[in-house]
Amino acid sequence: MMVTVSEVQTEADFEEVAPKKPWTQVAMDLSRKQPLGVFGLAIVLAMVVAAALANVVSPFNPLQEHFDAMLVPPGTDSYLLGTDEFGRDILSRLIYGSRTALLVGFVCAIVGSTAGLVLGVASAYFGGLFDLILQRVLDVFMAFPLIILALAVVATLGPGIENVMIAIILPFVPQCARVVRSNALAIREIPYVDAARALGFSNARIILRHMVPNVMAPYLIMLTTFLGQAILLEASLSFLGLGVQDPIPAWGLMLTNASEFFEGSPWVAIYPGVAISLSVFGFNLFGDAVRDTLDPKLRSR
Amino acid sequence: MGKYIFKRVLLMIPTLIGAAVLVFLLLRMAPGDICAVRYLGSGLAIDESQIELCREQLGLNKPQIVQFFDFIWGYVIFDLGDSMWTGQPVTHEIAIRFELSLQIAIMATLVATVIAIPLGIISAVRQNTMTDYLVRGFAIAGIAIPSFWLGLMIILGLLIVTQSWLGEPWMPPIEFKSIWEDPIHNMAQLIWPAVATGYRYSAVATRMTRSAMLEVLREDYVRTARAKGMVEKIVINRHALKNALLPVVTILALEFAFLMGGLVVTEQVFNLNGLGNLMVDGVERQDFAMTQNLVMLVVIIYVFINLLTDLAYAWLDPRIRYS
Amino acid sequence: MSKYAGFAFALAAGVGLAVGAGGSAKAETPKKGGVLNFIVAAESPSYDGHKESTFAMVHPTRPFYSLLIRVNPENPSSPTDFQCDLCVGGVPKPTDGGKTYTFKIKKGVKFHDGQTMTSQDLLATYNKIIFPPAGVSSARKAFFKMVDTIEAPDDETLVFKLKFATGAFIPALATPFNYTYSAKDLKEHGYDWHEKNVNGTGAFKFKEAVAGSHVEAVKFDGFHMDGKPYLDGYKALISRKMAIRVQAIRGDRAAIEFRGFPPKQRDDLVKSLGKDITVQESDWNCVLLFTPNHGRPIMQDPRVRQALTLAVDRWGGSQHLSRIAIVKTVGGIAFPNHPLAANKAELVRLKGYGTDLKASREEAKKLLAEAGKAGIKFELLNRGTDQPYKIVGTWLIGQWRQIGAEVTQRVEPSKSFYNSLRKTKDFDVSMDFNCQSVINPIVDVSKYIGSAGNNYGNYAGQDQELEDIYNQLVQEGDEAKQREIMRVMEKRALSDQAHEGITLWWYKITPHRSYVKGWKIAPSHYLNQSLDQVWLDK
Amino acid sequence: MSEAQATAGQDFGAQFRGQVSDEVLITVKGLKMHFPITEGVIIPRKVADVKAVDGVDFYIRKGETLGLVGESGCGKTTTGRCILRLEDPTAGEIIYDGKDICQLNNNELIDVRKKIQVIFQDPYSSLNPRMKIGEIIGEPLRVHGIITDEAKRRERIGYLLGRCGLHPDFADRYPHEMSGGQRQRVGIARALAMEPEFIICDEAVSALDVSIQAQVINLLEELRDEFNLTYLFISHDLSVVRHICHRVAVMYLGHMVELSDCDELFDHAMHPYSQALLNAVPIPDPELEKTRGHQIIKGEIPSPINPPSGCVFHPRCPLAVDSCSQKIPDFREVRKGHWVACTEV
Repeated sequence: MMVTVSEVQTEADFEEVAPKKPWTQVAMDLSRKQPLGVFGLAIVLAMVVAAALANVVSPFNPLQEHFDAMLVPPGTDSYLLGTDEFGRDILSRLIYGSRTALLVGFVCAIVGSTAGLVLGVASAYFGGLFDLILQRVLDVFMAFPLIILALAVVATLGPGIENVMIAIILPFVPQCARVVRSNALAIREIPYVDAARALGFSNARIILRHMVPNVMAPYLIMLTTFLGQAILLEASLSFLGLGVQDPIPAWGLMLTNASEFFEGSPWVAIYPGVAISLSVFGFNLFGDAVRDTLDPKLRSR
Repeated sequence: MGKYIFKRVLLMIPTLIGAAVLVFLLLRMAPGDICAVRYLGSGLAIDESQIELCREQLGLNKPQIVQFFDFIWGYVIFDLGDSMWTGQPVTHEIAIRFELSLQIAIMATLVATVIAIPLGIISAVRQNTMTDYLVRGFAIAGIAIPSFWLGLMIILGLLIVTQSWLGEPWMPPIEFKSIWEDPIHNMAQLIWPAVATGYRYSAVATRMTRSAMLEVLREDYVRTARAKGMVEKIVINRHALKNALLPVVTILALEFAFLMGGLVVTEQVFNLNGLGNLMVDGVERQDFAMTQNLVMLVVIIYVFINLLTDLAYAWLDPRIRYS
Repeated sequence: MSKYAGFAFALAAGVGLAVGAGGSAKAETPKKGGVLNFIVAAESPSYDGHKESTFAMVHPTRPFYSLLIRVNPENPSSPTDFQCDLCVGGVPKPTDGGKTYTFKIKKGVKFHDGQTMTSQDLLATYNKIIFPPAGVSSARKAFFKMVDTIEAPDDETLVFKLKFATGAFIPALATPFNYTYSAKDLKEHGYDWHEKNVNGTGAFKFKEAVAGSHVEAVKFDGFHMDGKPYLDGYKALISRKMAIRVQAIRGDRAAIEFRGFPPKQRDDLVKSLGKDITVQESDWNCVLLFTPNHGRPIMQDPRVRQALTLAVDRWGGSQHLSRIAIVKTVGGIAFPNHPLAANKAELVRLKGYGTDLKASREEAKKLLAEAGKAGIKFELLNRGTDQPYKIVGTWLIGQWRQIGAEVTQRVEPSKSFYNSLRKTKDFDVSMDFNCQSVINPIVDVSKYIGSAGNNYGNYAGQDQELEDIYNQLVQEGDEAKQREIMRVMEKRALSDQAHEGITLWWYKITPHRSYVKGWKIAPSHYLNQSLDQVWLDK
Repeated sequence: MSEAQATAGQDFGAQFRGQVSDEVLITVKGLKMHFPITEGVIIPRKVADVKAVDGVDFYIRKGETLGLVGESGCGKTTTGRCILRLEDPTAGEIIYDGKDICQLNNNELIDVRKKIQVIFQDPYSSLNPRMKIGEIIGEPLRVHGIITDEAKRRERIGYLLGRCGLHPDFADRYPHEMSGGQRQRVGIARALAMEPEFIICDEAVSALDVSIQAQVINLLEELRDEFNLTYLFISHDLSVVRHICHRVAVMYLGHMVELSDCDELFDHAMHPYSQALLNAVPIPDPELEKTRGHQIIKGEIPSPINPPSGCVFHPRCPLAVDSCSQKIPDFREVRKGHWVACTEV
């Protein structure tokens, strides 16, 4: 009659977990299932490597002006991609610029989506008046097109990289909070949250330990979407003269400066634009693969 | 349905009030002074009293709260006030630019629709084939390439191509003429920005068409239609497309709303005298009257189009009304 | 004025290096007809010349109006060659010890609406400019501090009585903003009417304007100069982006942009259009400076400020930057080539103007070390305008890097730039500029004294010696002595105290379609814009 | 244990029931839980109430297992959630250890929560999928400082797993690597970790396969005896209830209609609703089943938003008389320990 420990143990033996595949196998499977995603990841990794090793791989100091070689076309002397109006090597500036792009991309995406995550989960967990007010506040922020809100914020705070990042993060927060909240609302109804409450855990613990880890899928999807968007927004704001400022190397800034010289010297505009497009392309491909893997139904623009 | 519409319209009120407060606060917190820009920008020595006089005439020395209620009261009595820069009524300034922005938005929508729907369908029907990958690559590239950079490249291409073909460089016209007045002039100017923004826009719409089609193609009724031996083309046209179109139309509508005021950078590249340009000017000059109202106009368009798409969803899918 | 006459001739030949066909216009007979399209880089808030101060107002509206006197359109590069516009004969000599100027007014001058212009209109105009009623804007009231009274004893006479004799009066009268309005308009429509309405005696009549896009004008048949204007009309197109303005010239959407293009754009245009492009160039009465904020502890030590100016390679910069930015000439505080300006031999004695760059930079490093500020770190505040601010700013940072200074740049749009400069004074070193219309060095150099309204260095009251030198300069009547005092002031402001660091003077480059004739470049983008003498060779 | 034995547990029920003392552990008095329905877009306002629990009284003695039965939606789960303070009751008292649980603030509540635990119905959703089994069981031990030493805690987790019939190595597994029955054992182990006095089993076995059900029920009984636990056993499965419970309470539409000893209720149900409920239970013997007359309750369950007046059961009651629609029947003790809310019995 009585079930013994040993009995159950045998039951458990039946359900051995499948052995972990070697990572090469995982990578192969992934590239077969998500070829575009792997391609995107490769671009992102290349960028990360370029940024990390910028001082090793750059042929020149990105700040060094060469007044004897101003606006020379690609291939002149050792300037592979030519120089800008101060005779600074474009390739070196592009390589160093990937640091700025990655900084803006990752900081904005991570801070924006994490803030959205906390707000969204808290809103779903506490419900009531807090949720109601937060929802209305988010509605207000969502009523602005992304670029308009970012423009207004950076106009208020003033140009510069920190302010641009704030201006980009701000519109991201409500977007992520909205998506996370709807997921968290469903999770709030799942008994393990009740179990945690019955165990007498604090609200903070329940939110952080029990709800947050379970809305990781939408969170990661939003995060990867934001990566590319942040880089694009930074480029747009820079083009309006509100972003990163000389002499710091940054792609958007290079494009801004180029807008004055690009007719006679097209390379000053072409390469930074290609760098921006390629990196956003990579981030988007990677993000799409993440989305497909985590939740094929979750769509976002 | 009536109740649902009422509810959604009612929900717009706090959103718009909140947006008005936010816009006001953001703009007023910004450092700077339109009068300083007006008198000091040229570098000429100007009396400080001139700047004070200018502030007084524009009402900038009134307490902020009074200025806020003046701003809100303007909406109540349908008087948006005058631009602080030109002194012209804000409505007049906006009206001048509205036609251009509207036309670009419409043209870009046409470009996007013509490209996006066929591509999205092909991509979905041939999921995971080379065609699909190419279309998806095209679409993701469209989202990745900044429209303003594409614009620069278009201009560059135009100059190079016309110089080598015609011997004389050709440029699109600088000033806007209405399509009714001079269609050739109009098109020669606006086709380029429409293409530059239309590409990004079509990329967004292609992705949406593809995923909506994929979802619909998995549904039972499509499978049933196929099982009944219907010709594939009819299945797609009659059954799948019709049902996949709703999210596509939504995305088109939202992008349209965005184009009406969000083209702040592309308009710079093409020297378009549109709403986006007006916004950048307003922000740069600290023209509160102009910027406040312009941002509110964009927000209203945005919220209103959002409302329309929500209503369209609710009308087609009764479940939404009760959730 | 006569004391400048000899110089004027020399300058006309020397400064206004008109390249290409522009200079030879005299030989040809003007053709009539055609519409001139030109580009303006910004949009003016209003059409009221008395109120505004931007070239974006001058370019589209100056042809609507006449001035009492103006810079000679045939010789605009001269700082002293003025001619009568609404008066008869030459510019009158002062009487009463230089304190009374009596103008004979031209008869039969018509306003666009048919009114006849008399001295009463000029009286009303100048009363509005010099003695505006409370609440009425007049941007250049301060230019006329010397004026005591204005009278119009009859319809053909206008008399200015001054409080003291000064050479600054005639240049102030020739300021291109002093549009002549009708007394009747001012009386009937009020002082704000001209902000949005046009009724002048100029060569062109207002036709239409679209905000943010263009201003269109047609020929005024009743213009008071016989046979003029040659053009049927003009259209001023507004375009904010430099690239577009260049493209417009290239694609012949417009024939000229009067403010000017950077050198690179000039080269591109010449390369692509060849002889269809004519380039006129001139020194420009604008100078770009960097202003250390004396309110910041790190900038209080004169040795630090001297080090900053010593680091700057002005002679090399003149060569390099003149290929990418609208700056060129190395100069002191006065407009280069003006009789009162320093020559090269005088300049090289100033700190930072030496020809031995290495020695200068060594000295700079030594000064920094002595001041205990080796490897100084600070922020350069700059204005968010590409030409020439941002280019020169970036260049300056590169120069400072050579003496071990680590400098970041904070670029702000005009609105907050001025806020930081004037109100919050939140900057270490700022880009600054001095840009005037009619060349008038004695007035223009007031910028460098701490008490001046447009001085942002925060050293008011800290350098009485400099203030005294300037007061001496203003009161000195003799030109040779003026020049001496000017040198003393220059040395004190730029070298001994290094209150301000002058970078380079601007350089105006106006490439235009070769078919535009009769327009001559002036040393200021405010001057010579009446367009009555311009014609098209098509 | 065979399937037939498990479902026909009544044959064996009594012999497994542990010792019940006379000491009352928990008393519920006049418990009401109304959920407001709000309307209004910008400022919500209450327009109606869902009366999920509308005046329920009972007590549970130490060591006793009280079954709470009724159709879904009758308020039995809500009653359990109120005791756990997962809901804030609208009215009533829940006296535990001489304190009213409803009045406790968050800090005071923690002490009570250590003593009252819960086992949920769905083993798939009651465990956090992102945590390992060891963490799930160990978390309360750590958070409440019951065992602060890491090694000792692991030992305790191993013991709890073993006691609930799982190998201690399961501590390093994730829930998705386990079967439903195994997960439910984890749920039990988690409840036990706090060393509670009182466990609410909310449909604790309903979601399990019948064979596993029996194992888990046996485990619950063993644990009750071993740790001297008290259970509130919420279930809609009458056969399981008969197997494990000392006393049974029947709920209908937020009201308690009958409460008595288990055998008494199964043999002599008095309330017409209880009778109908019992009648609906199939008898495993097909011959017997055929001869049995089914009494089917007419009509639908009324909405708890707008419950019927008087006796809430009257619209469906075969015994209903006119007065039933006006007078709310008292919950009266008809025999010793047998309470019924009906005027007609």
